[in-house]
Amino acid sequence: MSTFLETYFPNVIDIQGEIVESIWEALYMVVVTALVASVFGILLGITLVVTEEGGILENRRIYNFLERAVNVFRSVPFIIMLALIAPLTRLIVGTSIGTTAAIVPLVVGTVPFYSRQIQNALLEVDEGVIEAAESMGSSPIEIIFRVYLKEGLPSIIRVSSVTIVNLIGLTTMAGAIGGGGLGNLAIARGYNRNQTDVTLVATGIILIIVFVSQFIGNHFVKKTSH
Amino acid sequence: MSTFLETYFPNVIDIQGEIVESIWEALYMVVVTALVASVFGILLGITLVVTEEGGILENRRIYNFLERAVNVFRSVPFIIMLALIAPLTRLIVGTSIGTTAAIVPLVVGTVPFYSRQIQNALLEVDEGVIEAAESMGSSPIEIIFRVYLKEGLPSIIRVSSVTIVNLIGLTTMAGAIGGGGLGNLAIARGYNRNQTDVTLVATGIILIIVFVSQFIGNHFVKKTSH
Amino acid sequence: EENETVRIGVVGEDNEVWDFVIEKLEDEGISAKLVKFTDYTQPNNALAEGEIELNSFQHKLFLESFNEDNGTDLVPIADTYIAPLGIYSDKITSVDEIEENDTIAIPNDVTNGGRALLLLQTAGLITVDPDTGTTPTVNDVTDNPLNLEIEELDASQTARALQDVKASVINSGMAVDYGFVPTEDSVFLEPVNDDSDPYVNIIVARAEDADNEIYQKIIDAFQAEDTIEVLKETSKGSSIPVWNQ
Amino acid sequence: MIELKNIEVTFESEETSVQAVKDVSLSVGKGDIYGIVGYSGAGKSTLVRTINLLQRPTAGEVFVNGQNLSVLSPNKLRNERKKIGMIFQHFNLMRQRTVAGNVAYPLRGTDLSKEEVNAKVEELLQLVGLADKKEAYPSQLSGGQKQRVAIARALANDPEVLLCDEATSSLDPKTTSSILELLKNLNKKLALTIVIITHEMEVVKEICNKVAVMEDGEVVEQGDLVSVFTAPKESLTQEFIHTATHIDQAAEKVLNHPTLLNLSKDDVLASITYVGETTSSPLVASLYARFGITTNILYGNVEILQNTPIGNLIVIFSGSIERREEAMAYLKANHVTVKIIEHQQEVIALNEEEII
Amino acid sequence: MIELKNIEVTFESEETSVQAVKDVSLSVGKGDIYGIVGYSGAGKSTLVRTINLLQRPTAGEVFVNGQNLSVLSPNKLRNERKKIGMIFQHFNLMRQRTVAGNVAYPLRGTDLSKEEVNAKVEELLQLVGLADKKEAYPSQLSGGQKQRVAIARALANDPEVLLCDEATSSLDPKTTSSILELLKNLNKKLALTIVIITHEMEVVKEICNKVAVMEDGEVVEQGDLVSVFTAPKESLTQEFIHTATHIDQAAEKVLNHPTLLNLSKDDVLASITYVGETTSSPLVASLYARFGITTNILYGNVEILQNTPIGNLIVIFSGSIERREEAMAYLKANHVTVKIIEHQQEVIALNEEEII
Ligand SMILES: Nc1ncnc2c1ncn2[C@@H]1O[C@H](COP(=O)(O)OP(=O)(O)OP(=O)(O)O)[C@@H](O)[C@H]1O
Ligand SMILES: Nc1ncnc2c1ncn2[C@@H]1O[C@H](COP(=O)(O)OP(=O)(O)OP(=O)(O)O)[C@@H](O)[C@H]1O
Ligand SMILES: [Mg+2]
Ligand SMILES: [Mg+2]
Repeated sequence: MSTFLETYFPNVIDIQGEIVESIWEALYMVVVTALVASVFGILLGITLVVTEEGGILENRRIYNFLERAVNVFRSVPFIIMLALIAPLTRLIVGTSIGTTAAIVPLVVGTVPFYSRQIQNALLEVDEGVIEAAESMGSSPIEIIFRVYLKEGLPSIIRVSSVTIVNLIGLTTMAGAIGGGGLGNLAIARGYNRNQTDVTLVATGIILIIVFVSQFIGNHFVKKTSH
Repeated sequence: MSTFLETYFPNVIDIQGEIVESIWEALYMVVVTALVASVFGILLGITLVVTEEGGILENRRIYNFLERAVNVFRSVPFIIMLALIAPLTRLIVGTSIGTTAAIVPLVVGTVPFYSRQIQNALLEVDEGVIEAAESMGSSPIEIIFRVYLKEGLPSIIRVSSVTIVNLIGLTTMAGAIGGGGLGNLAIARGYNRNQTDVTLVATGIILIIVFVSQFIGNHFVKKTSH
Repeated sequence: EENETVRIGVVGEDNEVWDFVIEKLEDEGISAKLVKFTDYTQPNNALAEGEIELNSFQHKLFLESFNEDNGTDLVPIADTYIAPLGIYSDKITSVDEIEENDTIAIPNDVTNGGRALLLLQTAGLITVDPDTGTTPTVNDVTDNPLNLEIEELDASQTARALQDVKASVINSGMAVDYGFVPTEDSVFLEPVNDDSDPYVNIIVARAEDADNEIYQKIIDAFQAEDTIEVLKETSKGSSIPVWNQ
Repeated sequence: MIELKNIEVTFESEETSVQAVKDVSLSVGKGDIYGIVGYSGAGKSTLVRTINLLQRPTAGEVFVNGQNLSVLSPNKLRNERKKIGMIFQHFNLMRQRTVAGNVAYPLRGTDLSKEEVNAKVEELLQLVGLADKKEAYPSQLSGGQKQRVAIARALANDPEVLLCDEATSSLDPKTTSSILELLKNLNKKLALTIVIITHEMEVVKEICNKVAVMEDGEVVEQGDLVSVFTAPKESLTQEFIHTATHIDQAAEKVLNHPTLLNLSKDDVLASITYVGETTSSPLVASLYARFGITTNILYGNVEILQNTPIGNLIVIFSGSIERREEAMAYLKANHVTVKIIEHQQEVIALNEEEII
Repeated sequence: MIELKNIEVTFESEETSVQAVKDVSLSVGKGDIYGIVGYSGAGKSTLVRTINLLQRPTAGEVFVNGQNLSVLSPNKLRNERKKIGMIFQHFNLMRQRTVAGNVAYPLRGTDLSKEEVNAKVEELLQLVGLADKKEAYPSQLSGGQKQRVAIARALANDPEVLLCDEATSSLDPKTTSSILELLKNLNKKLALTIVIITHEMEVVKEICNKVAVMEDGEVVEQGDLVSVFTAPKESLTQEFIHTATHIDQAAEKVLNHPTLLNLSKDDVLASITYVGETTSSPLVASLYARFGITTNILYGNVEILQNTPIGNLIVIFSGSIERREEAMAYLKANHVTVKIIEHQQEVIALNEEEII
């Protein structure tokens, strides 16, 4: 076994500790970013849906502003975004480098994407049901929580799976500010230094994380669609 | 005017030609990739939908295989993907570097994402309508073209907008293999050399492309939803 | 302040030398750790903002232009080594074999891009505008007799693209990772001479910390004989220590 | 209770503009069960949807309980809406909630405790006969079951007004009866005001006390049930009532029926309509007793609307022409409407004129 | 034409399992118009959906045109399905196609040229009265209009079999009549076989020649229309027919009616049912002529099913007890069923026993 590893994964053996650390970094970044970004993303996505033409809180001005803001943030290359929001990052986490600091740009990079996905998901909620809720005197807040989020749940989970995978991809770029993580390991250590075994192992672990999150997503989609 | 430009955009003036070239490169990569990826993405997305449990061509084996393949491709960091598929790229365009060569990895990077988006969009097509088509003796092919793609059209356009913006983001990374483009200009020329004016102009042009594609998307969504 | 860990910014993962140095420092009771970046702008930004104490990834020239562009006051506190760029190829063995309309790949980052163009100039392939000093871009090529196509790629790609080009300019570190021995396998290697001074790699600190005693100890640990061994070994002899000259 | 004043609804789209409701004014009193009938596409659903402003009218005003809804703040409008239950033509159930969850929806967020909500839901589901489907999701229900969930939901927070858009259209006669019984009880006990769109004239007859007839966006006739049914002014209303009582089809069928072909010279085919107390006097028997006329009932439909009996018969009178004419006169004197149905060998026409 | 053999359908979900159809065998002949009635949730839709295998039965076999559909290749099954039109309970229209586009859907891909398709669509829309809504999208239609589009679509490629799941449930009586007329014509002209689920007994009476009654997943009674209606064996069927003819409610209403309160000692309340030719003999008149009994019809419903008249009356017989008994005997001899309805001051019961 150990000779097999030594033969085929020579570099991996050298950096076992680093791999474990990268896994933690990756999970840490993904989980924390997902938690934070989901709050903002859902908030923003819902705001887009309800303020859109024909929405329950139709408001052209807010809608146009947010829609454009989302587009602007989605247009800025991530690496530039990193630099642009460094002051914000410093304000929030006290530093603009390292794994924790990476979370801020990751959130900023994920929220616009996620909010668009949420918007698309919620647009599929049956208008008739929204009307029914309105006819029962539900307030916009109630309609959001008790209708949109409830009826749209399977779709929300589906787009969340998509977003998580995108986010995992994004963490790769967190290496630029010393965020570490598996993507960075795969590229900086494995790929750039031509250590194929490291690339393989790191990508393999990413794959496992992706599969697990997709599996969990699928499971919940099944459980929540009726 | 020219002095204003000289004062505030000194570097931009120097590389006017390069900017124009980058725009063409960006548009070329985005348009060609979008065309190719949409064919494969829609094909794959539809295959996922129809082979899924309860789909009109339910087939566990194909579904599981494709679902996993999509996840695998989405898990591999783009820069590694670039290298992995270099032989394929060489096979198709004769070289693995340059703008045209960038299109192959861009397609490979976009298709899995797009197919997931298409899958999510088509899952929202009313089952009752699919049943109605089945009851009229429509073949799977007919159901795909005349029901899924027709009924799902607004959603398809919506997810296509999202994908185009993602693709524009991805082209930034095409710089690694000499693809050029605006994202690369913004980073390699503007950001890395601290030429803020170049960054600003390049990002601004990306923004315009994003806005235009979003606008076109919104327009068609409106036209096609009834 | 004595007990605080010194954070040293580096780019990439080829840090065997620093790993070795840090281990040595530990024995002296100095705690240091590497902060790894993948981007060349961030380590200087981080240093200027006080988020790291030292960085070691750039040559003098890069620092100079960074300070100039950003109005920062970062100073080199020690020279480390020179890692010569080289021209490599799987098709030719001498630059004379480069023909008209050939494609040459060069790195697209600031540290290596301009330097690669100057290397091509040194090799007699092109001429660049002297006014652009040490950081010319492809736009600054004034004479290109062979009408070479100069393709700017990510530093990690120039070696991989060898198949698609006549020759590539490859960082010494990258070349080693790809199994080249720069001194033997390169078609043309950057000469190390007085002109190389701008390309001397350095350890950088904020100006106010230039005289920090702990940093001095770090420098001492780096500029030791046993470091040279590690350096030689990891760079296959291509990196040339410059502190003992 | 409900006052609609000059309501207009126009749907504008790029190419076309459809005027679905045209200058409709209606007034529904507290405790009324107000039926709205009309052809498919007449604008009934659109009109009813203006009552709780789900459809904002293009012009006109809506008053409920004396409040002009159109000018209320969103918050006040919501409070008014809570008092108006609505059953949608397409049910509009929440797919991701169980039957119980759907019915509980309007109850959550009220003062009721969780137990009270559950008890109430249980009771409502019992009332609509779905107690055993409590945990089912809408996708697992039959059409009629969905409709009953919608009914239970609309009744959940004890509304003062109930708007029903074809609330029993997917239900079998037995279930329909029990639902109508339920509505009638609520109407009596709690003075629940009900506006009910329906195409089932049976439903109108069974529970409405007032009725409006819509055609092409307009209300062409309205009034209390009995007068509209017995003395319809508009031809549409007549047609509707006839179609509902199947009198026209019956006549046609009767005419095609073989037994008719051997009518003797002394036989005559007629349709008879009588209203109210007339029914108590044994008409047919009197005709025989007084004039020696035998009456053969071919088709009959006698029903009681709001405690007023209304009869529609197709009969053959047999007797000499003189006695028959005496009999007709007698019937007329007793406020019975008689129409002679002319028929020839093959070509058959229904004489619409009233020949006494 | 259609043979269902021992069909079972069970819906399994995590917690529950619902047996929607239990061992049902049915046979529908070519040219039949086969009605399926039953309570909401009885399994009617599920059963009908097995006919074109939209719902694969858990057990049992489906034969259409002698073909066992369950064993056909997908391709052959599609060809069979093309011959089976279906109208869904929830319409299932395509939202992104216009009315014309929906109706044209089954026609595209056939041999018809574009012009022929257009002409056909035009004709169908004319038939269902929607020619002016050609370019509208489903979201712009009223409930009944959607239903009519679904009807037109189901008829578009001239099916041999038509499955209708509550095809007229959203339509007003007039439109219903015209649609039923259309179906009857197609049935006569093209021997179109029709299976029609409906809760409207009027519809059954109007066009069906056979009928099956479902309860709780089972077919409890089936047969030709007249025999099921006149001699219902199962209590469910009786109940259904009574509810449909409103005879029970009528009796109840009659009993609540004030005029009843002053029945004299010589008056008796009865319900009368007669079938077939009986109707032609002037019953009521004969009773007076022969026995001096006057008959007051309080509620009447005489209808003609498949050319057989069936009468249901609620009457008051007035006359001395002896004469009444003679009269009853006379009626019985003439195959008329008479039930005396007992009633007391306030407490009222409907005596279900047949008293002669
Ligand atoms: N997908 C399903 N999962 C579980 N149960 C179901 C499903 N579909 C139908 N059922 C149940 O099967 C039974 C029969 O349903 P079906 O739709 O056939 O009734 P139906 O006779 O058509 O009633 P209706 O007249 O109300 O339309 C019902 O009790 C229903 O709840
Ligand atoms: N959103 C809309 N856009 C355009 N036209 C519409 C829209 N909604 C309804 N209509 C049209 O308005 C008219 C009235 O529709 P409405 O739904 O009120 O009819 P209805 O009387 O309820 O009919 P039904 O008995 O068939 O349900 C119809 O001709 C319909 O086509
Ligand atoms: Mg309606
Ligand atoms: Mg049904």
